[in-house]
Amino acid sequence: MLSKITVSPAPHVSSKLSTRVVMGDVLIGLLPAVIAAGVFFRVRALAVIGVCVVSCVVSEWVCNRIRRRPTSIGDLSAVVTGVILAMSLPPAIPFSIAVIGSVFAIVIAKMAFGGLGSNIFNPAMAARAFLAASFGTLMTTWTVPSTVDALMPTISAANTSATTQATPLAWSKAVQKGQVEAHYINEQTSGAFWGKVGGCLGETSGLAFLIGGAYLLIRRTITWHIPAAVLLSAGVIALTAWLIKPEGFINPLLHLLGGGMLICAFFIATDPVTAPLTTKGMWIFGIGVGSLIMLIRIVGEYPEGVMYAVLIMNSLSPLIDRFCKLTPAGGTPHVK
Amino acid sequence: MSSQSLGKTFTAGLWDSNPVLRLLLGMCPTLAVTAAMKPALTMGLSVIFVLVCSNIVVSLMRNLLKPHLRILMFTLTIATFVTIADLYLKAFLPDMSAALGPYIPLIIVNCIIIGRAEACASKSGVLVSIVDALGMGAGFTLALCLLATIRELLATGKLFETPVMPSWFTPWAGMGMPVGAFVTLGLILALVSVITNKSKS
Amino acid sequence: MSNKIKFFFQESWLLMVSSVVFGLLLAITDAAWKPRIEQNTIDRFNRLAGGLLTEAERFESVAAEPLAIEIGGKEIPVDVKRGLDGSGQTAGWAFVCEGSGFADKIRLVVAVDAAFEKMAGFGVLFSNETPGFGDKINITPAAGGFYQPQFIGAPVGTLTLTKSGDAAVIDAEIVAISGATVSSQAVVTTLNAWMVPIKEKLKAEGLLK
Amino acid sequence: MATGRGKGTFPGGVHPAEGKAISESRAVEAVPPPKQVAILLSQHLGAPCQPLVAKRDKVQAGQMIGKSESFVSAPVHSPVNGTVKDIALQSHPVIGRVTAILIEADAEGNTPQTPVFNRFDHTFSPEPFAVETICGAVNDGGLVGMGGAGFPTRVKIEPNPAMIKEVLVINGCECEPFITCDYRLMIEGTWQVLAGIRLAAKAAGVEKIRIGIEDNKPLAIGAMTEAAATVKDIDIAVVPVKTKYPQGGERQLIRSVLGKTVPTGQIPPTIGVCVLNIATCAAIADAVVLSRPLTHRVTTVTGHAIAKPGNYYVAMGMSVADLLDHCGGLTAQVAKVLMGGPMMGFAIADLTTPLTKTSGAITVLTQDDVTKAKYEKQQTPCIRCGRCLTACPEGLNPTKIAHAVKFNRMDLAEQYYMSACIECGCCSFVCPANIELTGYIKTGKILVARAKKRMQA
Amino acid sequence: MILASAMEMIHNALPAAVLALGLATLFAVVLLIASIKLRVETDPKVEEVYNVLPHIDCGACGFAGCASYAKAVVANPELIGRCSPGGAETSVAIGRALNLQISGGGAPSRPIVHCRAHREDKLFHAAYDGIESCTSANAQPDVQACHFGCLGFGDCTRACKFDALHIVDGLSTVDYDKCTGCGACAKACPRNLIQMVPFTQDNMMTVACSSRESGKTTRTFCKVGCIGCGICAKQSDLFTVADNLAKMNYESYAPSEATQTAMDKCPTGVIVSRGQTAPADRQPGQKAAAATA
Amino acid sequence: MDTLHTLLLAFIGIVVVNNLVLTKFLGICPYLGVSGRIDMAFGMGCAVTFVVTLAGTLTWIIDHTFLIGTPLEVMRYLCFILVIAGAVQLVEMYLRKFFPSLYESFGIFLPLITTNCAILGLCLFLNLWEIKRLDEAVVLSAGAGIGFTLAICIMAGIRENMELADVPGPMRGAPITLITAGLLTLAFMGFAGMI
Repeated sequence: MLSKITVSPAPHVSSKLSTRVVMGDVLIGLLPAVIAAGVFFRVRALAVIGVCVVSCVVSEWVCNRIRRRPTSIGDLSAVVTGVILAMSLPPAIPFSIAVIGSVFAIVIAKMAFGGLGSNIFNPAMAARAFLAASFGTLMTTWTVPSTVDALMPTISAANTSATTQATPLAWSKAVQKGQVEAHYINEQTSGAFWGKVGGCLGETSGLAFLIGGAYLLIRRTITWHIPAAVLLSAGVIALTAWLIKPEGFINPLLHLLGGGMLICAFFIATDPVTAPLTTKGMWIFGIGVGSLIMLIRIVGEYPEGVMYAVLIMNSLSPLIDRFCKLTPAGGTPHVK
Repeated sequence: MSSQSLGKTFTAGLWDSNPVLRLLLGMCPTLAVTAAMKPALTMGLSVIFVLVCSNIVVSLMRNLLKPHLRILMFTLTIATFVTIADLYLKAFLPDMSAALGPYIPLIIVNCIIIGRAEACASKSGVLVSIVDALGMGAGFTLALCLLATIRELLATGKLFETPVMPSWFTPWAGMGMPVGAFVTLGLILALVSVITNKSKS
Repeated sequence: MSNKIKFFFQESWLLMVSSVVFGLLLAITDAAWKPRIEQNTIDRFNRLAGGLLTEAERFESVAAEPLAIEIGGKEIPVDVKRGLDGSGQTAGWAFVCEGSGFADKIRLVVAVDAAFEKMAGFGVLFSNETPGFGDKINITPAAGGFYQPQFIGAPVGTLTLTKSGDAAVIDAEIVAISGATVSSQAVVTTLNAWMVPIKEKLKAEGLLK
Repeated sequence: MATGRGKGTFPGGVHPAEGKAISESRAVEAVPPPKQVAILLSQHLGAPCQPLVAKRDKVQAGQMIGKSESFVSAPVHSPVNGTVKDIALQSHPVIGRVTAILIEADAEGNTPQTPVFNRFDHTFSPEPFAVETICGAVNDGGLVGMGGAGFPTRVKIEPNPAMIKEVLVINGCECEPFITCDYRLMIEGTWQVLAGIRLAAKAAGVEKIRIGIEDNKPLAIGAMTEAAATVKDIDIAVVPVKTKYPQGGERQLIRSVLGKTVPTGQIPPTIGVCVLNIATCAAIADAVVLSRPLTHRVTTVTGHAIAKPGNYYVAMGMSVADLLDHCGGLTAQVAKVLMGGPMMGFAIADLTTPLTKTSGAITVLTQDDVTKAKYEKQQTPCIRCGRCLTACPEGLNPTKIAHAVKFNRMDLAEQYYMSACIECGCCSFVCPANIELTGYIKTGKILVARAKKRMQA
Repeated sequence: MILASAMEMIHNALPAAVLALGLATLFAVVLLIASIKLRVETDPKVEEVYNVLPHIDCGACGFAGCASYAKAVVANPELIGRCSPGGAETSVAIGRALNLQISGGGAPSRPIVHCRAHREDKLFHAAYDGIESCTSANAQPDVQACHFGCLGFGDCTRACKFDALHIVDGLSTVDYDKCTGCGACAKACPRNLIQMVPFTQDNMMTVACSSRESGKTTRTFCKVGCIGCGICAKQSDLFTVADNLAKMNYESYAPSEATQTAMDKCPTGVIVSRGQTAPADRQPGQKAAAATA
Repeated sequence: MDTLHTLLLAFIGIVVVNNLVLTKFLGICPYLGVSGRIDMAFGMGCAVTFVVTLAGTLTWIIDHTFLIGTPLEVMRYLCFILVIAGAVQLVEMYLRKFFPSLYESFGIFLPLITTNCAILGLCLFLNLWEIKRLDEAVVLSAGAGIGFTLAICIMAGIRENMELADVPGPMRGAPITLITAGLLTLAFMGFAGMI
């Protein structure tokens, strides 16, 4: 009865939560979006997701082997990275490039820093930024969702083809230059909600992410602060711009629904590893992400700024953490 | 000085105290000019030239140096030879001069050169100083070329601007950008430390 | 006092001597290579401009002093050159202009036809644009670029940049390089800013009819 | 200064499975005296006692056998009539091997000592007892805080002109899972507890008494409220507080009951508060009114593998093994034997370890109780989810401190207020990565203390 | 003609030479004044170290220039070897400047682990499920029956910068070839088992146990612990027994036949030799004769 | 107003868009060396900002008064490096003598700066970009220093975090810092086209 007695420091019981459960919840939260991608882009989308997940998991396993560490793929974080990376790729992406991105995400952005928990940058976003830098054309070629006819003509001169089209956000740049009238783009708002616009796998349907995000919030996998901060700050900036000059800027709702805003708010910016720890820090982080996204969309060169906004704020989150240090319940002790 | 120890002085710069890979000196040009082989090689050769010349001059006047003016003398010498190298490039290799831009004059503040002047030339004879300069310079050039080969190959699929990769290869433009420079050098340095640890044990 | 001066010279005579020597060395080197360096610059201009204005055999400045031209509210000296064909007729005009690009200044050689109506194209003298994106403005028509040919024959006047459109149609609409709108825009903006004032200046000076 | 109302709760905290159903309905039962007891000479914070008896001496039940001249200290007494067998090292559940007096109980003349709940009722008045009498009896009775830390009670309640006490907070939370000893005391010995409270209040000279009881113990709240209503001469009230661990931590309880915060690094008396535990109050009544020193206490023996779980009135110095035998032994394979509850209790492996004044419970955990991942040590890297920050009742950043300790950066750990940690274990409890955050912080504190000691030496 | 062109060249070059001369003179003056007027009194040791550094202020060492590094390295000699431009020669020079000797005269100080119980010698071991560090484990009183013996989680190993300590079969074991006597291990041991001892000889005889338990209790915990029987103390004055534990007097250490007899007669074999060429420990139960052979 | 606009754009441009460290690879040595602790990094940043502003302005004035358009242009590099070295020396002396506390907080970094290529690099870029106006030169110089401070402080924050991370052995130190810097340049690409 006492043969297998153990001693250990207190506490001797723990909650049922584990990293695997947390990551599993994130995957469940991503499920609606995966289904939506499957509906809009058919087998191709699922194939891209599959390629990304498999290559992420394999890269992680190989890294573990090289370091002679117990394998860490069981915590499912590599799967999450794979899915999020796939969600941020256009459906027509060649598989080889998806593999390069996955390897970059896991090997360079994650395992080189020491694996899960040590990475400074969101692996999926770092990989996407690298792919965008390396394969610009391929990364901005959008397939028309199979559920709709081509609504908008392509704007990429180099890739004139009937099956590609621009995303609403790409058009928003044209609106700002006065080349297209805003209302034409604003008609896409409901499309962006249901998923009838072009874009990356995870950029088409806002609804899927709202469902997934609600799931995460209910499960308390994420706290509400970062999503709220991102959406609020982005919304306020978009609304201000739109109120000042309605013909020069697209509908703020479209800004919130379009592009990677929602996946960013619920799944990417909330990545606990790369976000600040404290509530105050989360607010700063979220507002930073939201504002940078809008800054890049409105002022910058790119129609979409999610990955850069996230990466920039990731790099700042150690500093944010440092300057938002918690005060103990009894106040800071007096140093004698 | 026997030829054997001269040889050792030379090879030290290639690996044991390779300025880039082991001592982490002169990182700015290493990162900046290695997007392609041609500028990397030009930079390497320029550094060898400046290093050899300044080592000779410093070695010649090593006994006349006064402590507090030592660094000033080194700087003066190096700046002179860097200017000469710059003028030469402008005159005879205008394309390279344009491509390298301010990184040639920045050789002046490259720690390798002033470091060798201090650590070797101001203490040793001319012959040793020359060999040391050649070794260090060759080490620097090799490191630059290594980095440039990888980057140019992946970024453009070419080497010395001649296509070498198969046609299905999609160039990774990112490798030609700063990110490519930093990440590739980081990985190379990690590899170097793996090799060093292996050879130690 | 004299002691101090003596001490000073004791300490720093080497520095003084070598600075003089180095100064001389530099000046002599410079003197020896200067013509070549200057020739290189001219050669480069001629090569670029000549590639654009194929009929022109040589280029000569329209005036001894660069023309002072008002660009963006500032007087900027521009050395406008006339391209002369074999028979000494004006084959076109060429000049260097500059603007800010994505990462750095962009310096372009621009050539226009004899009537200053249509562009003969542009060449990049200096740029430091993002490799793989912005530096596509550097790809010459001969090397298969799609951006530069759009300017050959484009009207002198206000060009506009679009993201969509047909690059094959030569008009005032320039199609941007995908993913590198800034660099594409920089070229268009620079050309817009420089071409018309120069044309007017030339007319005002009576050099152009 | 220390008056005010709390909201009945505090920020942070966790909700571990309660497990109190096992023993909460079992009345306190006296345990026959064991054949041999081992009285540890360090059962409290402060200087250890020196033995007053020698080998082969005869001792009587209640006889003082160990004492220290030091101010922060409490004497120890023999719970039985018997002979001193040896004075040797014995396992202490917390601090390792300490000197103990081993007493062999006489074969005859030892009757089980029983609780004396019936000796008190609503007619009790602290009037006849002078402050000095109370303090003297508390000191001679060897009373220490019986909730866990074991701080000598006399030092706590004695009037101190430097820190005037205004409120007496009675800790009836018993927030630790599984433990029910204080709960039973409040129900069965309501009047005795109340008598102790009033005596302590008189000694401490406070104007106000607040009894904090977690709202998952309605019977105890009812009994205590009813009893408190009979007291007219002092402001006394029962405050139901939210059921949440570590509600019974004194800093948390003060926050919940009074809405006041004890400054970091300070003790409750700095804001005029004195906190006493229920069992301690009962013992005060015993010591002052009946002159019975602290030799027995109510201990909960609980866990899913105990044949007869319950609340037992046990002689201190009885070994864990003897007590478990009395409770019918174990019915299944156990993973851990804990002195105390699962959140802050100490795991012991040597079952000859004697019970001490602070042993409120013996908890045995089966593998099912110890969550699988934790037991099998599947630690994964910190994902910085921040759950430990939310759970920390002291508003600290446990993961930063733990990592600083792990990488031997004590300066960094101190920057994140390592010393303010109360070691409640909430952070380790919630950590999805199963990191022993509390363990690291404890280690860090030990290392810092050692470094300081070395600096002084 | 040639002369004329050369003259012209020199004439053209003169302004440059004059400018160079002017600049150089200016800075020579500034530096000279700086070196005379603004001399700041510094620690002579720092000065000495500074003098052997390359003075190029490259920052590769992680400090703000050579002067900062010199200051830091004097305060903390562990920082030697950070100067990459100077390389190994500079490191040696710094060491010389600091006059860094591992021990300051007399016998070198070396650690001795006062426990000799390997895993199989400890008779009771609870499964420990916590942080793998001695300090953490030591906070769990019952992690092993002997509260005085080596825990084997290697706090000392991690403290050692020279790879001179290893946990062999649950016991911290010193590699005296690598040991420099820095004493870090002694500070790291939460049970204070490691003591720095002046090694007047290559091998030192010691009582490798710290248990203050009674002999009877020790026997229930450990096969090789000191039971405080006092046989050794009867043989040689170097041994004293107090608190159930024999101790070696290292101060007046002088091995003799008597000590050897004490070693041979020790019933648990807890008297052992430690040092570079020390023989292997006697196995528990092995007869004394075997050890002397 | 127009001038202000130009200056503002120039400033933002050099701080974030064309950050000297992240796009021009200048000042990498201290960027790798002194980014271990935030306070050190910040001190270094302040010192660089101060010196680069001083050096940029001085060399611009010298360049435009003495060198441009004269045969002395060949002396540019020599002149620049001596001016920088001299200025740094003088400032260091001055601080040490008159503001000891300031010297302790950032003056100790000054000697490190002479060999910081960000300083000479910026001076050369001012020449290469053909900056025509003094105010623009000053703004660009100060901006370059602030950009450096920004980059090195971010890096220091990250490195302080990485100290508590399980970075693989061979990656520790320079390699991981370089990779971090690489990812940082990726992130800063987001500012592209903002000016």
